[in-house]
Amino acid sequence: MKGYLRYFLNKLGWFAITFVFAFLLNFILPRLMPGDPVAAIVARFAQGMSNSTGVQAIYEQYVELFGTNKPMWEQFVIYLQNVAKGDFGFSFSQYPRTVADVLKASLWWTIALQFPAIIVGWLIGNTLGALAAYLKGGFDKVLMPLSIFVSNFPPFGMAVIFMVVFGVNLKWFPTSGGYGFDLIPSFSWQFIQSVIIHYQMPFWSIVIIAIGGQAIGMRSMAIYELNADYVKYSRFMGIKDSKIVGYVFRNAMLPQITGLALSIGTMVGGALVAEIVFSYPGLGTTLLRAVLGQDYPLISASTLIITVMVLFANFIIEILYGFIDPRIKAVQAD
Amino acid sequence: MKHIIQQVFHSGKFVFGFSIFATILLIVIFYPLFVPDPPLTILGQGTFFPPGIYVSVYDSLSATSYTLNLDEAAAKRIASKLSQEDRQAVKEWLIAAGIPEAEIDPANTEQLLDQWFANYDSKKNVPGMTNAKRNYYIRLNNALKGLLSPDAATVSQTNPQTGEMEQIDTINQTDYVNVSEVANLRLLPLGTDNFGRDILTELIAATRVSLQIGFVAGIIATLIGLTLGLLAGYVGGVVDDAIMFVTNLFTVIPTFVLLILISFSIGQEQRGAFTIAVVIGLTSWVWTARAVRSQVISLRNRDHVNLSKLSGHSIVHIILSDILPYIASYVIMALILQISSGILAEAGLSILGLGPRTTEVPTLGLMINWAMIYQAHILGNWWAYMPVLVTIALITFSMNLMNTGMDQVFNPALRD
Amino acid sequence: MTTLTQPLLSARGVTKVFGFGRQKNTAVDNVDLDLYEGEVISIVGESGSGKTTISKILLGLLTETSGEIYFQGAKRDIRSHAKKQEYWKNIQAIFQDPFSSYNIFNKIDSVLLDCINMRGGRSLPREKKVEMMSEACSFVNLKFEELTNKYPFELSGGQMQRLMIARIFLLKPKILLADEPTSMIDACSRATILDELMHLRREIGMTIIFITHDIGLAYYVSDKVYIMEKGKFVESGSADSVILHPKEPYTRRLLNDVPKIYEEWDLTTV
Amino acid sequence: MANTMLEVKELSTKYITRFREDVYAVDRVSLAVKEGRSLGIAGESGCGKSTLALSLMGYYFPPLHYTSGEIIINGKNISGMKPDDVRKSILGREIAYIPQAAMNALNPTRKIIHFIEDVIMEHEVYATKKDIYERAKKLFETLGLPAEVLQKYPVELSGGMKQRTVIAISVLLLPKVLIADEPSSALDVTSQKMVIKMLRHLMEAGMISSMIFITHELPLLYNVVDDIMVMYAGQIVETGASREMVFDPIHPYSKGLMGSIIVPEQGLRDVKLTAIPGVPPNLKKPPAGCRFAERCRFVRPECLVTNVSLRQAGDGRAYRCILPEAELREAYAREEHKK
Repeated sequence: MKGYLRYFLNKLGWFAITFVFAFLLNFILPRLMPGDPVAAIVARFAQGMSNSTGVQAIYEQYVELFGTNKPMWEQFVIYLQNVAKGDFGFSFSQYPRTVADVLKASLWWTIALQFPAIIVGWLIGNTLGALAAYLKGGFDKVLMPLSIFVSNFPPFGMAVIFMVVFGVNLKWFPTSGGYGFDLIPSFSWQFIQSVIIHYQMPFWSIVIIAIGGQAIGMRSMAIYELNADYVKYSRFMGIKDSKIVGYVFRNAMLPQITGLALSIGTMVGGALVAEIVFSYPGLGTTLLRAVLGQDYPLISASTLIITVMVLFANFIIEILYGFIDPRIKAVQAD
Repeated sequence: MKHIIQQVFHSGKFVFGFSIFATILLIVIFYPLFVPDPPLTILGQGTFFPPGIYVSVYDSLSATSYTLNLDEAAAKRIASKLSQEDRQAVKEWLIAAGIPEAEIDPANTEQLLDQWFANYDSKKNVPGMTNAKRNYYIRLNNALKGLLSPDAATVSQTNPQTGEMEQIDTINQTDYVNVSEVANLRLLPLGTDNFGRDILTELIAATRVSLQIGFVAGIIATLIGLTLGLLAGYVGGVVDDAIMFVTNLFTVIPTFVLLILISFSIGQEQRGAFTIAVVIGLTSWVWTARAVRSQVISLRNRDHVNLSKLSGHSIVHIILSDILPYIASYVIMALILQISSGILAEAGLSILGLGPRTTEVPTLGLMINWAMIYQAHILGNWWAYMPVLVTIALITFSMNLMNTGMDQVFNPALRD
Repeated sequence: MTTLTQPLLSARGVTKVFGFGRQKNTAVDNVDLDLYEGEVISIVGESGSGKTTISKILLGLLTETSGEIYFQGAKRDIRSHAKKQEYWKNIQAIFQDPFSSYNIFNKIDSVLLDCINMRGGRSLPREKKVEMMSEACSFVNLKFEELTNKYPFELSGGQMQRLMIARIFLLKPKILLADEPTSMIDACSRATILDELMHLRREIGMTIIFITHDIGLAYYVSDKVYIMEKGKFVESGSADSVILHPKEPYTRRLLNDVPKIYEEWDLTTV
Repeated sequence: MANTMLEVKELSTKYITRFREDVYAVDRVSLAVKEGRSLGIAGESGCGKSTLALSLMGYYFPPLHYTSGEIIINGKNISGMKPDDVRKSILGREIAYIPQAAMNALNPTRKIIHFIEDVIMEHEVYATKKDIYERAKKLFETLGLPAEVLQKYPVELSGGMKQRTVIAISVLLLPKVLIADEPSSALDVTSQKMVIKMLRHLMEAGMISSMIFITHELPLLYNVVDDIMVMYAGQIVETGASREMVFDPIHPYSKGLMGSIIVPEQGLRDVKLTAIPGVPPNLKKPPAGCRFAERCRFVRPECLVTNVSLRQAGDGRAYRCILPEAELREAYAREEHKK
């Protein structure tokens, strides 16, 4: 157990370092822009803005946030202090809303959409892949090319097709938004129903993509496991196939958990784009609006939040993994 | 080496993927030779012309006219003029006029028109009908009557001297022109986009640019990954630790986020296709580096490497002839994956509005971006986005098929 | 035999430590060894005893953490590539697994050609090289004409290992380090390999270091035996004295645990 | 007269490779093991000894396929039985198997006791977990294994311990025949000895009635089994009591095999090892005549065409050669004299 605690702290430390690095990148990248970034950004931004007091306020906010006249390390300290307070400054494009305000409104939509979708896709994909490995024959022959095709389908493409087929043509689901445009977020039955209906298309378009990739991975893992020595031995001890298949699925599933951890970063990217297609009120759409509005503070904060989310998910999965797989646990405690 | 390539081409999956990819490549290479138009020329005024052959009306008038008596001509003409909504409206009226619903078939134009002319009465008051609706029916009736009249259409021109309209020609309903005698016509197999540009030409140019982006990104990523992986794996020690530290960092930081940040920081003016490709390449080498490293570590202690050292070969020679050939298949597979994910990454960025600047060249991602901004998917203009999606999917699908095929050749465990 | 006073190769206090901190692992611990010209010695140890590590250090494929190695009386210096090449003209190896000893992408000829090149034969005419390769092959009862233009995977394990001996025949090193050369080979081919090795030794006056886990084999082939346990040599001496009259408990246990044919195998001692 | 626990008549099995080629790995093998006896199978790699071990289980999965012959275990002919019946009533109860690579023979994510539960419940419907635990504990203690092992995952055990655990699990249901396929080749000498001791104990205590032991290490085989059978290219070439087989082989191949034994015993340094040149035939296209003919130093023209059958040589000895025993012995004596 002591060994395991050390492992846990080690992992925690590692994620902390990664976070610091990501944070630094987030800080440095905008400052690497050619020319004077603040002047460039604010000048470009001020063109499209009629409210002169607003421009002034943003300019001051921005100078304070960036502290461009101060040395780099001091700028970093200021940035750090502000971020620690949850202060990311004002949003350019949605002034007078603050960045923190905008993010708070969209963050939960994204979390509620993406993580369940990724997990569900992972579960369905793994089940299908394992079945393909075990049943072989026709099922495998149909499922595999389909999985390869689906997993290589661009995520936004899947979203667009879902929208055209189920939204525009069949009119089963609304084509955009997270809830009916005539509703105000509340805990009413009508609102929840609307949210559920709006949830379906973005959710399944992410799920379908995730299924393909996971099914392929699981199939190879399961084929590998089916050839393992313990399968042969268990068969010779008279254990029935259904039980052995249970062993195999479990053991093949475990490495897939690492695969899930490692692919969450990539999946989130695709899922963000799916949000955009459906104008889902999550981070993806916020990000798009921020980009279109040249809203630097908002972009910077969104990317930071997404990074933190992905890091956190990875950490949780890695820790959980150790509890599920005795082999990994043994290595971890070593 | 020949043996391995032969084996790879025995894999059905690989051959299938390769054929698709080669076809795409050939089209991209040869199409511009036959259709040399610049891909971003604006042809049409207006958005989203549907696919088809566009014949110049003006030139049709001056083309030789032939008289053809075709039985179905009138019915077809009417059928094409009578839209679905009109048919539905006619049906509604007829039901209101007391015709049993079972007897009305909106698809049967002839019967529908007979029923209409037998029953329509502009003065008849249908309960619940708005005034606007009543006027609509009157207009519809007139239009249908006009369609039925056997009169010729008249072509007039303003006389430049008198300023009067003068009839110069009449066109009968039985007049036809031979398409090959019309001076101007244009085939738009995939219609036009929101700016009135020929989608097919644009798509092929975009495919070329996207493939280039993919290749540049893939080669950059593979080179970086290969170099770092070789260094980490072969040299080991502190070098390995340092490289693995950076690699682990980049593994957990979502690449897409990094891409967004860098692309945005570069700024719209600087973002050419090549820059985007380089940025994608710089952010996606991690997997190659990891894979190469683990391969090299297992090779490093193999006896043939030791024996090569004992034979007095230099490190460069050992890496080139004793390490690289063993990992070549993995590196090629990684490269293929990088190319296809590079194409996807570009598309993702472009949809976010962070793609290459839009003025010079189209890319697959930009085409999607334009279609989305102009709401092609909601307006039902499928030709603006479907061909692009299919192209992207075909490219990535074919590349991954090749990869899976190769994987089965090189990984005996996956053979079943 | 006057040179007996000066060892051909010797190790003094050689230690190899892998990793650092908590993962520190001393694979070879303060080892002394003397190898005289013309001898056959065996280093016997179970897996994990460090015998492969010491063999790689002696070969110069690994660098010792501390201690010295003397070659022909002088301290070994293999810091530059040129010096390594020079050293490897004197010491060569045959490895355990014939299947992984070959670069599968190269034809078999290249292995032998490398040897000719290394012995300064790079500029020889092609016919001369073929002649040398044929001679080496016929030394190990292989026909060069049948092997030329073949890839390693077209050979059997025994053939591959014999070709490794042909390689040594061409290189004519002073010392051969044979790392379990017969453990992956069938019993029937084992005698062939051993015979050919001993034949080669007589032919070119070679000194051989056997690395093996098989104490019977060590006894069969060597003049002197070093028993290795946990990175240390626990016992060494002439083969007869170590095997027939072991002094150390570890050696006794090892001998005890090996199945016997002529004597009764005592199963009560575990 | 002791009962015959395992009788095999003319058993042939084959592999079907990925390229749909047949590899005739076991060719008309007949053998019998009586109660209380153990039989060793020796031969080079690829001679079919491991395939024979798998074939004896009577339970086939691709790429191994049954071709012909009969397997009679404890009086039950299992060759015609349905695979599922074999699984339920024969495997584990009548015949058990210890695999070559015991390192990976246990499901890495299942505790030993849970696997034991799976095994027993498969055969005894009414067994309760508590009873199973008591039984397993008792068995482990009898075999000198600590009971804590039951609560562990395979990764937590050392190689030798894992192998002994596998053996213990294999004999849980007290099978009549135990087949051990190179059970100790991956272990260090001390663990190897422990495994051997355990197997001998199982026989002596009557927990198993008979054993088939397969290894390429002849000194080990000699110390474990009563009888030895030498296989070459899928066929039996010689069989007999182990002492006679090791010290007085008849067949030229057995002679060569026994002549390659190296043990660290006095006087054995000067023995000349025998070498057999050449490689075994390809079993995709086995030769028409004697399979050893290509490598045999006494080969005659008829060897290449005549299909040689096993000849009895008294005392349970049999060998597969067209030359009479006396002629072979004479030839060996002449060779001895020449040295």
